[in-house]
Amino acid sequence: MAVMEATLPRRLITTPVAGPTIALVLASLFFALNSPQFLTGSNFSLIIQQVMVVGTLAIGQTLIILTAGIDLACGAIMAFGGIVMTKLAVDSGLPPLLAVAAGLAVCAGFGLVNGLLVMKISLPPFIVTLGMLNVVFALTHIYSNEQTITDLPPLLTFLGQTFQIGQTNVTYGSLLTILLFLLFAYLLGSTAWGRHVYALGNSPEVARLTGIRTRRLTVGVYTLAGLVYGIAALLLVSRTGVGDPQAGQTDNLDSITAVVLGGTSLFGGRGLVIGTLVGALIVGVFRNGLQLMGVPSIYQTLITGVLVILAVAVDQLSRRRNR
Amino acid sequence: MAVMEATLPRRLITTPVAGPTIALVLASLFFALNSPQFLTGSNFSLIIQQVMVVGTLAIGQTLIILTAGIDLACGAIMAFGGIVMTKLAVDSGLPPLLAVAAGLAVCAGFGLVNGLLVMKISLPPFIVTLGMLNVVFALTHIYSNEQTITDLPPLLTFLGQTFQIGQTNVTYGSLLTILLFLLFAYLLGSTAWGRHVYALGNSPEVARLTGIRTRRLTVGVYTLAGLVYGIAALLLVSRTGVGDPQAGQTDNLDSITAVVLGGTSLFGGRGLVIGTLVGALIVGVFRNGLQLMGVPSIYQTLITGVLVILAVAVDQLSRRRNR
Amino acid sequence: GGGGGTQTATTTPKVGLITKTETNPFFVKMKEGAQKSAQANGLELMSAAGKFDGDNASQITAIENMVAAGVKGILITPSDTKAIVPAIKKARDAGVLVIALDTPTDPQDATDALFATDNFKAGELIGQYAKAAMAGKPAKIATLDLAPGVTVGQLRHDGFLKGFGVPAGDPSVVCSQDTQGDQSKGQTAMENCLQKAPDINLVYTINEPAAMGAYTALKAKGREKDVLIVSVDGGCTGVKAVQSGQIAATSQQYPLKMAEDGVKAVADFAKTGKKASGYTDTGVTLITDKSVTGVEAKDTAFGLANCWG
Amino acid sequence: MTTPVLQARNLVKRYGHVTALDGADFDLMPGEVLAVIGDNGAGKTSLIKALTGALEPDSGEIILDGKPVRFRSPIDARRHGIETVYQDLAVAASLDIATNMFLGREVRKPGILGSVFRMLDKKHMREESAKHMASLKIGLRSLTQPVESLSGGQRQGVAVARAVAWATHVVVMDEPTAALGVKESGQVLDMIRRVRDGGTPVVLISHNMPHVFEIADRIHVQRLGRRVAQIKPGDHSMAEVVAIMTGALQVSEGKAVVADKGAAEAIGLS
Amino acid sequence: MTTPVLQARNLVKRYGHVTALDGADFDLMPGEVLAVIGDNGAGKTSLIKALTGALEPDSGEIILDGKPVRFRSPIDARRHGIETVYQDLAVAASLDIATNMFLGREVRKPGILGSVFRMLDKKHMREESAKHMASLKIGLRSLTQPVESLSGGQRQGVAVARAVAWATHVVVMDEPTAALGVKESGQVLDMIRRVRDGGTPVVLISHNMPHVFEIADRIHVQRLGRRVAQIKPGDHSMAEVVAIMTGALQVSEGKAVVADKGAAEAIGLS
Ligand SMILES: Nc1ncnc2c1ncn2[C@@H]1O[C@H](COP(=O)(O)OP(=O)(O)OP(=O)(O)O)[C@@H](O)[C@H]1O
Ligand SMILES: Nc1ncnc2c1ncn2[C@@H]1O[C@H](COP(=O)(O)OP(=O)(O)OP(=O)(O)O)[C@@H](O)[C@H]1O
Ligand SMILES: O[C@@H]1[C@@H](O)[C@@H](O)CO[C@H]1O
Ligand SMILES: [Mg+2]
Ligand SMILES: [Mg+2]
Repeated sequence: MAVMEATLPRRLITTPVAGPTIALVLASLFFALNSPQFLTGSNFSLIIQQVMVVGTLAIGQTLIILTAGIDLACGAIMAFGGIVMTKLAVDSGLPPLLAVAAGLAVCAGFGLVNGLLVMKISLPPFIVTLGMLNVVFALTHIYSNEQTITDLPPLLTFLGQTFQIGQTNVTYGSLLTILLFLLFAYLLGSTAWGRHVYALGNSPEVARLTGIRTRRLTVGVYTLAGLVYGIAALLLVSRTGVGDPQAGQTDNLDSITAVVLGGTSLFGGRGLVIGTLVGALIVGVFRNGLQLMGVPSIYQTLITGVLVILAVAVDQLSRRRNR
Repeated sequence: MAVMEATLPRRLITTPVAGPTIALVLASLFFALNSPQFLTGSNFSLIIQQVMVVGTLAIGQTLIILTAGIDLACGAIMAFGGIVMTKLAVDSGLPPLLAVAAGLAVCAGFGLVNGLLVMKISLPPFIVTLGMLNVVFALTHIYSNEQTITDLPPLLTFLGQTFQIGQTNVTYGSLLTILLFLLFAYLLGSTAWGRHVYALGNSPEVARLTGIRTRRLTVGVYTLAGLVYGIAALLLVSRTGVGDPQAGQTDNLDSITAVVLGGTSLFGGRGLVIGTLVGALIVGVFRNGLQLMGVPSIYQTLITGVLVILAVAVDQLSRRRNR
Repeated sequence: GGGGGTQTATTTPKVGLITKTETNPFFVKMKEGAQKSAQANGLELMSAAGKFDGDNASQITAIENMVAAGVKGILITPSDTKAIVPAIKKARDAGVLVIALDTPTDPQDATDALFATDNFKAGELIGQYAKAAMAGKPAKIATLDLAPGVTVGQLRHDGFLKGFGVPAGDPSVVCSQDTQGDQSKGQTAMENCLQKAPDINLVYTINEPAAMGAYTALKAKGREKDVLIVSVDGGCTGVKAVQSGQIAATSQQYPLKMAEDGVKAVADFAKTGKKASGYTDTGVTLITDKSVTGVEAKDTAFGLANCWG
Repeated sequence: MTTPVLQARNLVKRYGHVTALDGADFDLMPGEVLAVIGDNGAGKTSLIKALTGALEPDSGEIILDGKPVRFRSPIDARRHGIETVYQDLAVAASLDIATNMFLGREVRKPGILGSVFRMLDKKHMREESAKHMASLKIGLRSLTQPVESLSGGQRQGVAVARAVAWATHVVVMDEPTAALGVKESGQVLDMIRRVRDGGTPVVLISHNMPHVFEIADRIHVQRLGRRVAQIKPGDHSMAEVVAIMTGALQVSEGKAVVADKGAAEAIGLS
Repeated sequence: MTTPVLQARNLVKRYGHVTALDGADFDLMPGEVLAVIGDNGAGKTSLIKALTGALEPDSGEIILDGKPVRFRSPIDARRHGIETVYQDLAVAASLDIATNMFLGREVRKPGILGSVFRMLDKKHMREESAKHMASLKIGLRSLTQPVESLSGGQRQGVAVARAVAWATHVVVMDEPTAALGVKESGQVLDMIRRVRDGGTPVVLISHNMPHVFEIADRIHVQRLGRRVAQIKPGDHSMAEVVAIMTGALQVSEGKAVVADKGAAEAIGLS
């Protein structure tokens, strides 16, 4: 019996990231033709800075969606994490490193709670995180007392600093985001843990019977996602230079948008984290490009909506043809 | 072979509405003990007025969730419908009745588009309505030009008028909402169409093979839901007395919350629309009761979140025990 | 309905405060002020807020619940200046004193009284200031606005243009973006504006968080020294930013005063049955350490002494 | 010569690269039990789906009682009295037995309640269901329990009962006994016999050769998307039939001919 | 007397009102193929799930090679070399064949890449999978295609191949041929024989009596949550075994005794 590998061109077509990538390239081309400022290194650096927070959130979101879950609370958790870091560092005078660690731990903690509720009582993730969204939102405002926290120690804003690549200033935060994407692409694609996440998303029962510790894995995925939200919180804090209780309110759905645009299936078990990066960039490129063209913000919302539907529709239709 | 009916007490326990109803009664008791103004006819009339908009939206949401769909755009569609009705009646001077009809038609139209996208290209409802949320939101702001529309003709505010039952003033809108719930309870429970909705939610393929026109049914359900959102728009307009482009932004998730609290499964095929009424009332009773007790609104958010998780968790755990 | 206000004979009279959101220091301060004043005047304070700026439905619900709870008076910062009017009318018909704070209703006489900043004037002041500070340099203006359809934002924007002496739609305004008054959105908006028109030299911002976002974006480009940022609010964080030169000038408003005066008016009503009326301008002061001739201003020492948040 | 009840000529159905039906013919005679057998993927399910309106073939003809018909949906086929128990896709889990029995053909209350208010006659449907279940000797505690609470065998029983209850022309069953125990399988085979004895022909897809030989009047052998043979169980041994199915033997003019010598030897023929 | 490889004593498992296992015993001897038969709902799946760690019994004892063991999860059982093909729950649909073969026991690259970076050795796993599939004569176009693109038979083949590849002690299969055609079923039966001949005992749940009589060395008859008989296929006719299974006959001291006269007559015994 001959074992053949799928040929490269075939794999390119069948990979779920092909569609989004083509969309990204086309959009970039369009804006490059319509706005002279678009196709510059500094503008790309900017776009990455602008999507890095949502993009990082969307890494955690991807993990959860791959297990056939969903997280409506990721932005809220991030906001809380940001307040914890900055408030502890500024108001309580904790050493910055400790404050950051505490913020990360709190985010991971919320992830853990989500995971336990999903796993122990087998509640639908949609409901758990819908409830959590309200809870964490309220806690953020109660804990922060609505105060924006300023005058942050340098460690908390370090990721907002830049270094030069050629002519272009790049923030350390952008670099960290890219590295995180690569890390998770590796973990999902080349380790046993990654395989197990996909298997879990395909069918928890099959995964369990195969000997995968699905309960531990589920809780682990949610906790890890929480930790990633914590990193997003640090990125947010270092980008804006403040701890802002109002942050992240639109990021819950925006992160899902990025994952979906990136070709990952909401039913779990199918998709790539690199697709999520592409998805986040698509949104960022459109928002930036339209703004450079002088299109009012409300049209950006309109176009994002059309884009979400279109991207998935084209993907669906092309798959149908390929069958 | 003896055919037995399930006994009444058993049916009461197994009906998915039992849990929510008990929760509603307990909450009401709690507030009655803690606030002298709570247990009055006028206050109950108020609570119904306050939940009627979300409640009516949640009727449409229930239909869609029963087919294993979800609608993230219902509040946005309602807002657009409200603007259409009021703008046509006030700015364009259309006869009020026609303006209302146009608003209803527009809402039904959006529902139709959702349904067609779900059915024709078999896109996940989550994504279709996530995209639609952005699209309709933007359209509302573009069409309304951000202007709140006032000085409505009487027909548009008629449902806000009251009539007396005993000592208590009840709005015609409240009455309409209750009637809508009864109507849909009837349609879902006692007509072939209702059976087909449940069958579709169980498995579209089984439903199709059974001879149900699933494509038509799907599109019909989304369109009907859109029409119901249109009625919600009229209720909103008559309650607030204005056309407000900012309306409905939290109602998308709030309506899902009502459905979930009412014991309907997000996986489709299981649940009762009367449960949704109970779910909406739970949220309304908490908001009203806490307010009467003088609890700040941020705690209401907190409690709503806890409630959502708790309600579903208790439901889940009790089912597990009953097995 | 009706007569809700009559059943409170035995208990302390109640006053309600309804703010636009609960997620803005401005309103937090306002609530704190109201709380203190309520205690001082022997009232019990109930508070509520919308879920987001522009959330009319929640404010209506809050009015109804407060009337049901038997409040004597309601203080409200209307999220939607027109849309709230019918609900206010019902409350007033039930005998409740309704006072608008911060933002007037439309029409203004839909409430018994109004205690507020003149937002148009607040914008005008920073517009005039900017005009003088630019000293004839050709201006390239970015406006970082609030959100579609919220009147305070519109009034400040219009006032700014009037004060600066340019008509709406003037080509010197090279970039306009909504920020929801949010710092990170303000930053993104500014970044993109700079990308579009790198030579922007004047930034109008709806409030100080947006201004700080703009500053962060400018700093990243090394432009923070040669771009003038003007803003509105006068929160303590904002005044400190003026002091350190990040913001050139801001129009300070006085939410504590709005709240105190409002509660006081309700207390009077409860005691004497006399209703407050008309518009009380709670004042607005231009705060800057680099004053210009022709525009009256106070320095940041004054600003810090009178700031909120 | 009697006219076949249901015929197909040259049916073709492709899914992308896969050809599920490659010019398949089909003939069902009045009053017979016709077994359709074939390897996994031979196109049995696709064939009967095409015959019952569940899929539209790319080309080919379907003939009912000698007249060409076209089924655009399962409803079309049902209207002609063709009832089907589909493989793995039998019942709506959260609905009760009576509802499942009447799904898609609900009975409304008489009078204005039914015609204007479209109210279902639940009592009538429950009683009718009870009768049907009883006549097939399917024992159930309650007709109002959701079918998801039934065992696999009982669930299959509901699906079969429904098909039998409604069929006026043809009953088609796709592996109705695959998940069933010996006793339950026996009951289903009994039902099939009873239906046939009532004059309704039955098409039965099965991988279970003993069942097929026990009950079939004729066997349609499907292979690689086509009918490769029509035989009578009595004319061939089980081993021969299996050999035909797997391509080791070929049938020409009603006689088996060795096609693949090695294969035929391996299974002990020739 | 030889020690049984795997034993169970008095297993009980309840789901609410339903008693799936009601004091079930079980004995598997070295090197044998043991068929487990019984009606739908007799508790066969529950029994083997308990034996393989997929469910924890409420009470009762499991004995491996004469020593009591307790399996808290399928992993525990796998560690003891017990491999299972579960009914309906065999493979992860979107993952490829090689990944499925190694799911839960992935092989890492040698050296630091594997130990520190935990990198999978995909090439190795693919080659190993290819070997296993080839040795079971399962023909596949590509090992990198997702299993959802395979036919039911091929999918089952992957599941069986995986179990056979890893089992060092016992292979358990719950209705592995239920959805398979005659040819594919034959292949699976061949595999079972090969495994047994390699010295590993096999537990086979099946409703297909001819298969059972063809391959089983012994038969465990499950009824109402208990083992009601252990018999040798040669000692009883198929009809007798079916009668035992349905409760018409009872076995005492190795001999069949009529329990339900009417039932026994109905099936042509007595
Ligand atoms: N919806 C579909 N999409 C793609 N391929 C399909 C689809 N349905 C069937 N096929 C393919 O068509 C071929 C015939 O399938 P079919 O289900 O008709 O076979 P079968 O004889 O019923 O097999 P089995 O005995 O396993 O039920 C198979 O190769 C199958 O993979
Ligand atoms: N998870 C579960 N929850 C509730 N009841 C269950 C569950 N699993 C099995 N049962 C019940 O336990 C009994 C035994 O089921 P089991 O699956 O072990 O039978 P089986 O002999 O394998 O049947 P089949 O031949 O149909 O596969 C049945 O009545 C079944 O309904
Ligand atoms: O800063 C403004 C305040 O002045 C108040 O008007 C409410 O909205 C905020 O954004
Ligand atoms: Mg088939
Ligand atoms: Mg079983």
